[in-house]
Amino acid sequence: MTSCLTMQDRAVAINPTRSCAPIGAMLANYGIHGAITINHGSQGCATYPRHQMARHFREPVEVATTSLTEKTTVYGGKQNLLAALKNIWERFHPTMIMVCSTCLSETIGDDIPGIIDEFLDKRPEVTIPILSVKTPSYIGNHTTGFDNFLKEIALNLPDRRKKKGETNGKINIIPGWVNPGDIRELKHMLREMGLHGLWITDYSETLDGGYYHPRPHFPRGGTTVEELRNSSKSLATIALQRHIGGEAAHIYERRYNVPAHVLTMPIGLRNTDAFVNTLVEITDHTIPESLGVERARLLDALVDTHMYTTGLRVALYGDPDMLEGLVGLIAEMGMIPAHILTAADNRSWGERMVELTEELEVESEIILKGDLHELHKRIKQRPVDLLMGHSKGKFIAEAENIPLVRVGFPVEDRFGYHRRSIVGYNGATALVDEITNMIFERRATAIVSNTLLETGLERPTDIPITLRNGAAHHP
Amino acid sequence: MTSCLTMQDRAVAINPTRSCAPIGAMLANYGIHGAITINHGSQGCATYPRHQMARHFREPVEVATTSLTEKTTVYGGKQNLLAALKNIWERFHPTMIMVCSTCLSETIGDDIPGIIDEFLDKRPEVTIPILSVKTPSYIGNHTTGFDNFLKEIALNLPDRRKKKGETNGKINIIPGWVNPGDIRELKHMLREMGLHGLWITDYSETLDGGYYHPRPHFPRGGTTVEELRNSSKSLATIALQRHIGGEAAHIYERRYNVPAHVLTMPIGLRNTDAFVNTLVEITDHTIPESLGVERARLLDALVDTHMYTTGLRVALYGDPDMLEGLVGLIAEMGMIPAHILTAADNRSWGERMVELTEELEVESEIILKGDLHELHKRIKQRPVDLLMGHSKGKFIAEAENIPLVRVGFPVEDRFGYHRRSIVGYNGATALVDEITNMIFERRATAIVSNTLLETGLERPTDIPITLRNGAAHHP
Amino acid sequence: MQFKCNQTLPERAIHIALKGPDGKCQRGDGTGCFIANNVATTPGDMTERGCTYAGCRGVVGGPVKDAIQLTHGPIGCAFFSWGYRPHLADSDFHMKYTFVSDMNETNIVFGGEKKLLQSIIEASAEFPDAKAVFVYNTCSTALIGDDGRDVAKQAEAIIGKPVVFFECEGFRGVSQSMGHHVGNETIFRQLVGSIEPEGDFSRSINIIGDYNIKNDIRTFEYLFEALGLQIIARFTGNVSVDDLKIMHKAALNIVHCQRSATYIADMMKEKYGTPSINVTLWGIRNMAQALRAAAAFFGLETRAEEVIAHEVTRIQPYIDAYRQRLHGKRVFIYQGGPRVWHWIELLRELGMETETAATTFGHTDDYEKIFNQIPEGALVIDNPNVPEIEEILNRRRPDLFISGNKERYLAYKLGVPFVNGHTYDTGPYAGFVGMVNFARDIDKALHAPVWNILHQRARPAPATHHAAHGFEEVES
Amino acid sequence: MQFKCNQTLPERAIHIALKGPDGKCQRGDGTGCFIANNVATTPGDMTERGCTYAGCRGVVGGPVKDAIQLTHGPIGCAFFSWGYRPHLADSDFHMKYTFVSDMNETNIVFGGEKKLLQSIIEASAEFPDAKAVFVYNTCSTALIGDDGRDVAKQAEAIIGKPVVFFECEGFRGVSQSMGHHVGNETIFRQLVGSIEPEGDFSRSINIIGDYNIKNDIRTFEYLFEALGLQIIARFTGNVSVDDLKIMHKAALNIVHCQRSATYIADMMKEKYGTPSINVTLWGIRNMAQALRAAAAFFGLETRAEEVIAHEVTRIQPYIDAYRQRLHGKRVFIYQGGPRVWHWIELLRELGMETETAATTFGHTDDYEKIFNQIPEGALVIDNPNVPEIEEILNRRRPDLFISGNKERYLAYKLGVPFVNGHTYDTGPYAGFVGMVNFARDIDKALHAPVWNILHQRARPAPATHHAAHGFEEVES
Repeated sequence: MTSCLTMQDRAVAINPTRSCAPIGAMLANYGIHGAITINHGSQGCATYPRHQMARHFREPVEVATTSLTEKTTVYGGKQNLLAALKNIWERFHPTMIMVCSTCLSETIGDDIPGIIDEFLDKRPEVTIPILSVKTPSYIGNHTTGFDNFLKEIALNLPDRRKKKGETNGKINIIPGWVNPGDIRELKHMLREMGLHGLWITDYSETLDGGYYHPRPHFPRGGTTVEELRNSSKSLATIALQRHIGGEAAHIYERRYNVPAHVLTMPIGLRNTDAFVNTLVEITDHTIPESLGVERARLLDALVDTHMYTTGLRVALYGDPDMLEGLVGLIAEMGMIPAHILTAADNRSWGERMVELTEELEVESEIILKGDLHELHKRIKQRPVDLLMGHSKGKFIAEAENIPLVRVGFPVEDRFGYHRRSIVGYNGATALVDEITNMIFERRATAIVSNTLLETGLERPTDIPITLRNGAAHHP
Repeated sequence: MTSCLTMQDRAVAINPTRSCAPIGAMLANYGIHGAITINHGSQGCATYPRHQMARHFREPVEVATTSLTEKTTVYGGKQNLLAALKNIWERFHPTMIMVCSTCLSETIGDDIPGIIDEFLDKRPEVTIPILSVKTPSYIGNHTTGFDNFLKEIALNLPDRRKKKGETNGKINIIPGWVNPGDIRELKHMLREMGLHGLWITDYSETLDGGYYHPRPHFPRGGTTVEELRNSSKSLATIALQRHIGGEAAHIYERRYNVPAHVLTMPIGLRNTDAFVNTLVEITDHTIPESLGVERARLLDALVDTHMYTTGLRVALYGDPDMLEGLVGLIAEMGMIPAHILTAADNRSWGERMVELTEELEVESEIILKGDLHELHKRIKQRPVDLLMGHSKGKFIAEAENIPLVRVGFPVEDRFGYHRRSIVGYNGATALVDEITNMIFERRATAIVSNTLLETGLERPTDIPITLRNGAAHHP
Repeated sequence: MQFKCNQTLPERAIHIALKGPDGKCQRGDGTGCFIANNVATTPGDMTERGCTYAGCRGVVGGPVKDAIQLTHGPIGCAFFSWGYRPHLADSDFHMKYTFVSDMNETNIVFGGEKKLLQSIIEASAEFPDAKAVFVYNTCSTALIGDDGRDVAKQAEAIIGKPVVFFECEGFRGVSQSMGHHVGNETIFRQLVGSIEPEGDFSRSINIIGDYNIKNDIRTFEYLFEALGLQIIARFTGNVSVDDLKIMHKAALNIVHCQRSATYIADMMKEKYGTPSINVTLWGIRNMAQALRAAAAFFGLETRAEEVIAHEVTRIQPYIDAYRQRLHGKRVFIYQGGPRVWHWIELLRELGMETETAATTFGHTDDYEKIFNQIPEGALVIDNPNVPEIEEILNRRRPDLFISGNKERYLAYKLGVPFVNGHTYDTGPYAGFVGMVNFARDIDKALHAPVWNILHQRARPAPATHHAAHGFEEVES
Repeated sequence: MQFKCNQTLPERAIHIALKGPDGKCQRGDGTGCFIANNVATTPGDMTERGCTYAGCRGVVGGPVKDAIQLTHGPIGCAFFSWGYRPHLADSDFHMKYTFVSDMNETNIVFGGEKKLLQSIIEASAEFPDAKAVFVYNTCSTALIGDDGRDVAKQAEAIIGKPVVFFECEGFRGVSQSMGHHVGNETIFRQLVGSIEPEGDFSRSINIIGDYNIKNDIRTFEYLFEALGLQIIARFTGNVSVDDLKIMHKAALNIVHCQRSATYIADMMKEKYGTPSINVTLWGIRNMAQALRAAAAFFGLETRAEEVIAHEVTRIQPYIDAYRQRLHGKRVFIYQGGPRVWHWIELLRELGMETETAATTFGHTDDYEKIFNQIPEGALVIDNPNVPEIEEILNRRRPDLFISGNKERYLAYKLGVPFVNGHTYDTGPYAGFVGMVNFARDIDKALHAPVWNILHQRARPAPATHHAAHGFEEVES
């Protein structure tokens, strides 16, 4: 059982799985109550991500831009940024401002921290934090912006004055790039364990909000700046995505002596167990019966569905952390993550994935720096039964008539997926249910006696033999 | 805007929506921890419902039968029932036994209560309750068995010795014929309100259980007999289905002075508000912020989806209580419950539905004593955009290429639907999401910018004009 | 051989036996008699048996693809028997419809004959393309004395097509097996031979006793056709009423299920002189043997060897690959009757041994065939009930349990791999190619990673409310 | 006319105006000057504007169905502009692909020309059926001085098909409007007239400035065809590169969007002498007027009246029915530019009045057309930002807000019915039949029962964490 690591070799990207850094910083900033983003760049650098977020979350998404134009490419964007800071402060009185850069402002070389300092010097009444985050589109991808923002939070917001042994009794949780529904599921788990999380950050309500009249000045929910200041006094930090928040967790450890736990995204049984066990380890709290029941129900779902899922080949694409978590559940379902494609150019992750898939006894091809056109071509060569990833895979799904299980960001062609959870025992059970139903819908028009009805008689040559836990073998 | 009430006029039933009484009693009895059902009849009367429940819940379903044969049709089934009682008692030591009758035992005229008394007289060591429920298939349908069982519980189990003012501080909740996921959602609501429910009965875990090693002697969960004995001391009884548990609630009021509240099944905003407000009324507890957020999120989902759902015509079929609840949500979504079909021969319910739909400003045809063949014919005459009901509607869905939103019992051609909830604010939001996604999948292969992409150019004559809140009008 | 769960049910001992070192049956009561079978179930023992109606409507009558399936009785029997048994057919009508005279209390008091007659007429009018109406009687309509046979006759005259009345009320007999007999006999008497077609039927056969679960028939009918034989009727699976009417013309009957169908062959032999052969159409050796036997009858031996060689060559690599993965696994088969002994050899071809065997309604001849094939020390149990099955799964821990849908979730709760032998997981399982499906399903069941996960320490494990079953090893 | 939200942004006053009783513009700063427009956005004012790249790639270049749409820049611009604008076409390639030279940090430091060249060659090789490569420049590649124009020339020589380079870097101009111009001009200069086909084009037309949102073009092209006219090119919507190459042959240009397309008509007039007419293709009167104008040009007046009468007869009953339901409703339209004035008349045909009008990038001529049509007292606002829109929706409470996807959810949070005028809810909206769609969507938006539910007391209502926006009525 050997997996392999390949890298896409093409200059042009065709149908990328990834977008660019500013949207990550904007999304993360939405998890802070009353915080406003200023995007320092062209208007499109704010408008495009707003559009994209509105399509996924179906919520108003409000982000300011410094509206740079030709002139600023000659004279620099300082005046625009100063004006934007002034206008945002005076008009909204936010609790925090985050300024993220763009290709444009980075390339013209604006000193954003310096401009912010100048603004603050002139306006002593402005006591809110103003953070800057480097997010040019040409470095990394959308996850980079999220991660960079988390590092800035960890470096700048927590209170360094901490008495020896002083604690707020909370646990910093950095969920990473997830959905509001995921954060709610994690909150549920902590609540069941009698623990208090300090969420870095929490857009579970700001980006999945209700209808309130009158509309609140800032969206309900989000972690407050005060909480973030207090986060240096937490018992520990748990980062649930290595590449989004992992470094921030380590900053908490180094600077504030808050122990860091960087885990695999808790998708599936084993990964969720690791999260729960980490909570136990940190707090000595016992695992409540309620979580045990949820875990047992996930086991039951895995047992009940294994005859439908075992041996199915799946193509996964998206961000490394989600893929790493998903592979756990895929393997627990007996499926083969045949193609695992990410846009990231991250060889060490790729090598870890090779090891992980081999440990899980599945044979995978891990593709780095890949795009969806590449995935499509590979699927044509080595077909799969199922696709998992964000909405942009729909073109492959339609062309090849393969069901697409929508996970990740963006899901823009379905409704309410931001409310769903794929983490924790409940999230995994829901995903098992959904995947099984997709198989039911596509592979069998009629389901009889709970068993799958294949429409045609399969000829032996069509039948791959499932070896070990999955890899197909044609004799 | 006028609705109308019609009655199917045919001797033969073709593709019925309903099954027979014993399965209802068996299902309800599964909600009592450690209780065992003895079906007094042919072996098939136990085996068929076991099959059906296993297909829906994907759990082992264990029910005993008295295995009546030709001989017993001549000599009566007494010896078989006595033997069954003995064997069940000695082998399992259940906490309770429920004996339900069948066509066979009713027609031969076995005196089941008398036989039980005879058994108890001979076996003084048997101190558990042994209830009998009349469930011949030729009276009513599957809901009748459930309801009759609830009445027997209300009549026989609660402790009549109650001091004046004595209370257990709990609220009896009779959910009716729902799914385990529905009961869990109701429990969640009570928990958020700081209230304690006494569930009559609770199969949320017994029929959606986890994997435990070793396997418990009886499935985990269920209301205990002790709790049911104590149910006469509750603050109030809330029955959430009029026809399943409504009379039991009134028995609690009459015999034990526990006030009865018989509500519409809490599907959709208005119906859930009524449930929450009843809880407030009974207990003076305030509505917690968490439920307010869930409610606001449902409102948000209704607003966000109304452009996709307004004016769509839906055909609903199933049991009266679920239909009555569903119509609320359907109307809140701006859809037209064009055909509402039930197998029940219940004119007063039909007349209430006419009033209700007119109050909701939708034009419906309510069909009593109907079957799915009738529904199919009416849909051919007056087409709909969506079907809602249990799995047996799949044949219409396939023939007419109409999406089927699976609700009710049984859902045997999909996986994990018993885990879902359609009640409460969260249940309604999930249903709004699911219905919307079904529309997305069928009516538009590509979704662009969150708006529906019609595949063809509609000619004016194909476009009905939506009048008031829905009814179609072709000029 | 005692079961802990049977301490209060000593009468179960005679239904449980081991195969001794001498190949003989060692019965649970120590008497040395052969295993007891085909007797009424002990009331309340949690039997898995069904009723006669189920056997007749579900197994035998149901597969006839162009008959209206009308239950005379209350709603439940018709609802529960509707569309869940995957006896497939190439028909848009088949399995999608269930009809019922829908007896209510008034009908039970005043009689249901009128309503039955009207139901037949209405059903026939709604579906004029149907070729017959099959009417199944139920407990209550039998008890109140409705004369369904007479109503059927009246109806036949009115609608002008056969109305076949099955006296399959649920309380008859000791299990669903009685229903198979009622179904077979009734169809034979009322339909077979009712038309005398022209033509040369000298190379024609019927398949009797295969119910086309998940299209099983498609795995072997092309093989018989490859021999040059014509199949007239499949009794009953993917079969039309018209096929049944002329099946007496066949030159040979191929009998598959020898529990439900041998006497149909016997009756045809008696009435029409049709010879028959008993075959097993599951497994490589058995399927080959069946083709050889049919070929021998018609003098087509050479062609048979060609067909067999071609097919076996196709599938042998798969079988070999699966055998490597399945070798040495111990199986518990629990089926209705004959499938148990049909499959012992097939499983052995996959390297697996049947260590426990049970039937719902097997007769002495079935158990004899089972005893002949199982290894020493194997356990046999007649009409096992839920606690017995649970005890077997817990104590003997078979690597694989082959049973039906009701038992699936019990096996799962006990962590035992399971394949559905009644309706198959992803069938068909018959013939040569079906065996690859069967092997693949067994492989999926055995090697799904979930079993490893289950066996890991369940952490976090909630406190259980109540004590677990106290099954202990009891000296056997 | 002052906005509470603009207390700290006095410079916004000149972008806000009322239509006074004399029909004149009463500007927010009290000067009586005409409403300010087409100027740079105040930084940080929460503008809704996009960038030049978006206007060029998304609106004008994107609809060309057989061109490879290649962004020269980092990944984000290509990802975000991929497949969300429903400018449909009869093509399996169109909208499903986005291409990008995927600049990384090294490319930004050392230049991206090589990678761009390689990207064009690779893309063309992957999709040999594509008829051209459209290359869109972005901020960073412009700033580092990549000579994309030269690369395009080299690439053209290598791949043997047109490579069209658009200088549409996001920072150019004050809004996406600049992108429309760049797109139009570049296509015109590089493609139009590059082939001289044979044939009789005396009864041919082009549609210019309609981007085929949700197949709008399908609602009116059959009408022009019914006059006997042939459509050569749709500039740009469901159009192929080859159509564009020969569009200069048309006898007449029909110009729809008069913001983005008039000067294309002017350039064609100048270079090829092609006459043009400006039309509005939304609404009954406008659509009829457009057909009459085209017919007049070709001398087809009688046929035009027949076509119009036939179509209007079909849809009038629907329009009448909707007008009854929509009569008297007050609308806030906020669109990019011309749609605002295109639709005022259409809404009036449905009985509705536009009481607030705003554009993202309208110029003086657009605002003049708006002022001409709106009623006295109506509010006009240029380049409105989020707080301004929120204040309008809260204070003026229009019955309907017609805007784009970003604003949809703001309207919903404020309980205001909304129709998406940019990409339509369930379009097309143009032509006669499209107007029925439009009316139906407006009707759905206005009459959905959810609005009644919202206005019920929100019970249970959670305590809000923070105070609500303190908008008060400010004297206007």
